[in-house]
Amino acid sequence: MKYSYFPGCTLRNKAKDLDDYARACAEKLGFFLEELTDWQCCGGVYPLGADEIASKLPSVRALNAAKENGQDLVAVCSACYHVLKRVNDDMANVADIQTRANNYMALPEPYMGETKVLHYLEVLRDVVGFENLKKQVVNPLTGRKIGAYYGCLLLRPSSVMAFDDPENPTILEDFIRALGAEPVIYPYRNECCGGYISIKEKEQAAALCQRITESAAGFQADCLVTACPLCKYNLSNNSELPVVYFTELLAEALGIKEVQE
Amino acid sequence: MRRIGVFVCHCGSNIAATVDVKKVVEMALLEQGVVHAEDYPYMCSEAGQSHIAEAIREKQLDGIVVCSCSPRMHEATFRKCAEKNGLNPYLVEIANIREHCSWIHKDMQEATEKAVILMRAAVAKVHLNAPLKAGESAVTKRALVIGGGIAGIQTALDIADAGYHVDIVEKEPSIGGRMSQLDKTFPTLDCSACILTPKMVEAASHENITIHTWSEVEKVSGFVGNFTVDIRKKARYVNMDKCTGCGICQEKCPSKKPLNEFNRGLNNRSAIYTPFAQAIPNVPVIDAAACIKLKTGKCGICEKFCQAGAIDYAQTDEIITQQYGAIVVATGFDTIKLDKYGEYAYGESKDVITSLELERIMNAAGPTKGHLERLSDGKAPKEIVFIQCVGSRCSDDRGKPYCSKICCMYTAKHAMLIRDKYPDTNVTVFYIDVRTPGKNFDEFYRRAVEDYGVNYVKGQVGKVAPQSDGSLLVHGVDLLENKQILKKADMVVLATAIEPNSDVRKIATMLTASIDTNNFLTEAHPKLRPVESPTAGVFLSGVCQGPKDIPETVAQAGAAAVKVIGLLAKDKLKTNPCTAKADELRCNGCSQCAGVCPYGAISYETRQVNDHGIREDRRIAVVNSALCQGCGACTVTCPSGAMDLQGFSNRQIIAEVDAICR
Amino acid sequence: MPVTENWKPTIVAFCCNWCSYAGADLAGSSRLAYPADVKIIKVPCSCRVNPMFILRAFEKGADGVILCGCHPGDCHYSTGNYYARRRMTLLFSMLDYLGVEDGRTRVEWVSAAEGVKFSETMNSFVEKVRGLGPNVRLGDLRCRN
Amino acid sequence: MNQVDEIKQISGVNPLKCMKCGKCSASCPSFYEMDIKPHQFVSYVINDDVQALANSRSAWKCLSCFACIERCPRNVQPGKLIDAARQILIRQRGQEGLSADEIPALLDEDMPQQLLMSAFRKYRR
Repeated sequence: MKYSYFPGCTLRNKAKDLDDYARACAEKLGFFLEELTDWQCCGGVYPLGADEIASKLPSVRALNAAKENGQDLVAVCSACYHVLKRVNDDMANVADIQTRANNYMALPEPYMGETKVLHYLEVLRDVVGFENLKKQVVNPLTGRKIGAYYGCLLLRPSSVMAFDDPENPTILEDFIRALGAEPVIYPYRNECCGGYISIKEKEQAAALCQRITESAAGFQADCLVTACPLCKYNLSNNSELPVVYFTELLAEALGIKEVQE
Repeated sequence: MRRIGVFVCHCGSNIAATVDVKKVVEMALLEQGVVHAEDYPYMCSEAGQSHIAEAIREKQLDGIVVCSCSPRMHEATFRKCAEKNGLNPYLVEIANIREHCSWIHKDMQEATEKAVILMRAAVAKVHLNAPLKAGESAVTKRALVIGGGIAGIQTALDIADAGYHVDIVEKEPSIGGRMSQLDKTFPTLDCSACILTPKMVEAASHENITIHTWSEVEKVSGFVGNFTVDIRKKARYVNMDKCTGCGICQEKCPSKKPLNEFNRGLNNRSAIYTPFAQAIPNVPVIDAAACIKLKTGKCGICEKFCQAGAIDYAQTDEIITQQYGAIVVATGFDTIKLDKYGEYAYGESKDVITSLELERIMNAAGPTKGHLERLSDGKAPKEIVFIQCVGSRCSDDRGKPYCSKICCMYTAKHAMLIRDKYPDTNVTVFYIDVRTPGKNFDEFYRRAVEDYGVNYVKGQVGKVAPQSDGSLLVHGVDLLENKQILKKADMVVLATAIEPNSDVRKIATMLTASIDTNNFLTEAHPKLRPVESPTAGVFLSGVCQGPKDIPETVAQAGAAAVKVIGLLAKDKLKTNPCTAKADELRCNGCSQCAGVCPYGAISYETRQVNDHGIREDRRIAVVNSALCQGCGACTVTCPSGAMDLQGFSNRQIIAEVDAICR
Repeated sequence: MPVTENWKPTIVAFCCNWCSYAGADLAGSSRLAYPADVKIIKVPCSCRVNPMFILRAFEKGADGVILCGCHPGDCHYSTGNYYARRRMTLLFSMLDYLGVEDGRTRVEWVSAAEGVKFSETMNSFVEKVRGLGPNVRLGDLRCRN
Repeated sequence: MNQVDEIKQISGVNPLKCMKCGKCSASCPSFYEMDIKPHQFVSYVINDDVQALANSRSAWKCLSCFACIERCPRNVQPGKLIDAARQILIRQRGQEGLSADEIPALLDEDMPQQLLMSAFRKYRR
């Protein structure tokens, strides 16, 4: 199985671990990520304004490129996934945006939201299957208690993202279980870490992150796992609790990365 | 040529303010066959009707068009008026110039033009109307009540007291319904069982009432006055005649795992069980999915201990077929599922419960023997938070758009009872609005605040976060203080929206009774016929029609009973004369019409036909007018055009089409 | 027929007695406006509507015909609307073939509780027919008398 | 176009759907940073006071976490209103929540590009 792959700006440098392990594990699990040529940054945040077009065009280009490849489009970063999926929803359902974006793009064939946008975790769940993943684990992470940190972007708004139950998600917990570790359920796993606000409002981000990490620690988590570089940055800056990318855990369990103690 | 009179109603200003009624009269007089036309402020009034009567007499009218409100409103009025004055009622047609014209248009000229066209269509139709005579059908003097909660019990008692036999069909092992699960009732705080149980006993011992518990309606056919209903009596595996209700079987049963439905799954019951101590009948049922004997063939302990020899593992479902004149739906409600409300942590924490679960916890026969305690650790809660409108008043796809109506009152009740019995437990209620219309209702709520110190906070809760110390952190807002509130609670109670019982759609389909987008049964008229379904002979009792509390349910149950009694008191019913009829000269007996008839009203007979002098035996379709409901499916299916519908004939409808497109 | 500014379409709406006619009543009592071009004919059930009636309407100069019945599963007569749906699917494709555009015909399910839907349906249908202009096709075919 | 129409158009929000339950404010992680609270956004629009909304601190404090959008029982989605207010502000007056001069001091070496990108999008045109 081959997918078009949108790594995103951060995975190119600060979050190289997220990217490298994603690719390596994919190969091991029998699917391949073909990086889009000439992708542009998704913008990091989805433009909420109904009249915003220009800021959505980089995503439309990526989506259309995947369509031309005849492949589903996979992202690993929560933000990229969020932006791509929501822009794609606009292109499939909002006539005004369809028309105006296509007018700008002047593609040989208009793009109408045909591409399916997947998060890497969805490929693991729906294509590879967690049962099957479990069988491929060589270094089970037995004894580790891991708190899933979903944040906002994977889950909300659920009407568009349709990723998991927005208030009581299970995909990361199932993933953690498949790797042989024990998932820790704590209530703030879908509450905001502060996101972009941490560039200026360090204290607010700190307060939000502390609530999250303290809650997880209270439920005995010994580390947090996330799919988002910004979440990782904010949480790591404000807590003693280690925060890792899910792909790192996956790589450890599949024997691609040395086990971290 | 017909002599037609046209009567244009002003409906006060409802029509006359938008439609130039004089112009409609003037235009009517230009129509072929119209020998009389007039307008009047209120045609439906006594005086208005006398104008019609007078015109029938003086102008020898044999066709009437009334341009007025919807025929659903006053067609029957004007037909009666015609009949009283010697004219066949089916020679009256209504042009709906109110709902379909004056109320939706603003421009007078436009509305007048449309009213004229609607008048013309009605005149064109009435030219072709034939005098029809309603047939008669007998009335079976027996009623069926579907659902044995307080609504069904009350309806059944009232009908039975009037001298008619009633059968109650209840799918659970006992009658009693939701009310039997309640602890206390608002606004008087009397114990629910104390007022319900006598009614259950009365129903069970009433000579005119037969109760079928553990039974479901399987099939309904027929029509008003003559329904035939198949009732499935599910295998109980206990002989009802032999069982003495001693209860030893339940005590000895080794299968104790199944969740106790009556206690909302908060504890367990045995595989052989009666849902609660006062159950009627006091005869247990065996849950076949949990019974070791029925699953594996081994065990048989209940049989061994039953001194009455009532256990019968060989019992099978039984179908009873019974005739009824009327059917009452009293299927009640359930609370909605909360799986889409993850933010309230229901399902995640045992200490987040629904209000109905709290009823069971507060009840002496409940899972905690009436002690208010946390289901997680058995500790007494010191801080309880109630959240209102969970799933009610939601326009998203998670909840229900309506107000569930009972929650404000039962929450005040719960809060008050807790403060009364456990004065050192604090109670906070997060609300959007407190809705307490009803006799002594608002006073009740105020007592909770003023006398019992319940803390009402105007604002919703965004999230309930279970903490690692076992407490629940409630993230709410106080809109009046404009503050976010973080409240540490030991227990959170959700005022969960109610919805019609999940079986109601199936039942409504069997009854061809209409149902709204929220699965509430539709009433024949929202104000004037609130306990009747639009389907003749089907009546509504209780929450199946819309959210209501116990007093309202009992009132509506009585009203439904009165309607049933009114129907059963008649010996004969007039049938709808607008039935299908085959032209024997055109019918070739192909049988296609019978294939589409939903009522099995069409049969075939071989009969001698005189076709332009040639006499021959032909197979001809015959419509049983007592069974035919007049849908017209057969008329369109008929390849030779032999089948036509009286009152809505091909020629009549085409005449209307022509008049509109003229 | 040239399209003039003041041209108003003639639209026939067949409504079943139990759901859609009541839905139209509800639209009325809720004062939900829709164009006066729509004239409603009451039929007991959508299955009573013979394709012949619709052909007749077009023949006589209707610019659009809409058939409204109970939602699937909610027919007062259980199954009438299913027959109607099948018949109309065939009829409309034949009409389209004859040149009576698809937009001039429509089947819509409107319940007795859907006053808003009735009004919205009529508004959108009339707008569609207005956009298509007068129905000249059957006139061209010399069906018109 | 006046500001009320503009904010309705940009946000796609119909403020009349709000039943004033406050679930948005109960869910908002930035509640205490805001001078005008999420549940008030709607009233400001209904009362034609978009300017006050655009001038408020709240426009820069929303985290776009979508909790209010997800949990709103009436599908009002107040978060879209405050984002639209921010848009109006940025577009009309070229105001920004983050000036170019401030930026160098705010950077650190672990900071992901994603943060810079998002912050630029949110704070600046």
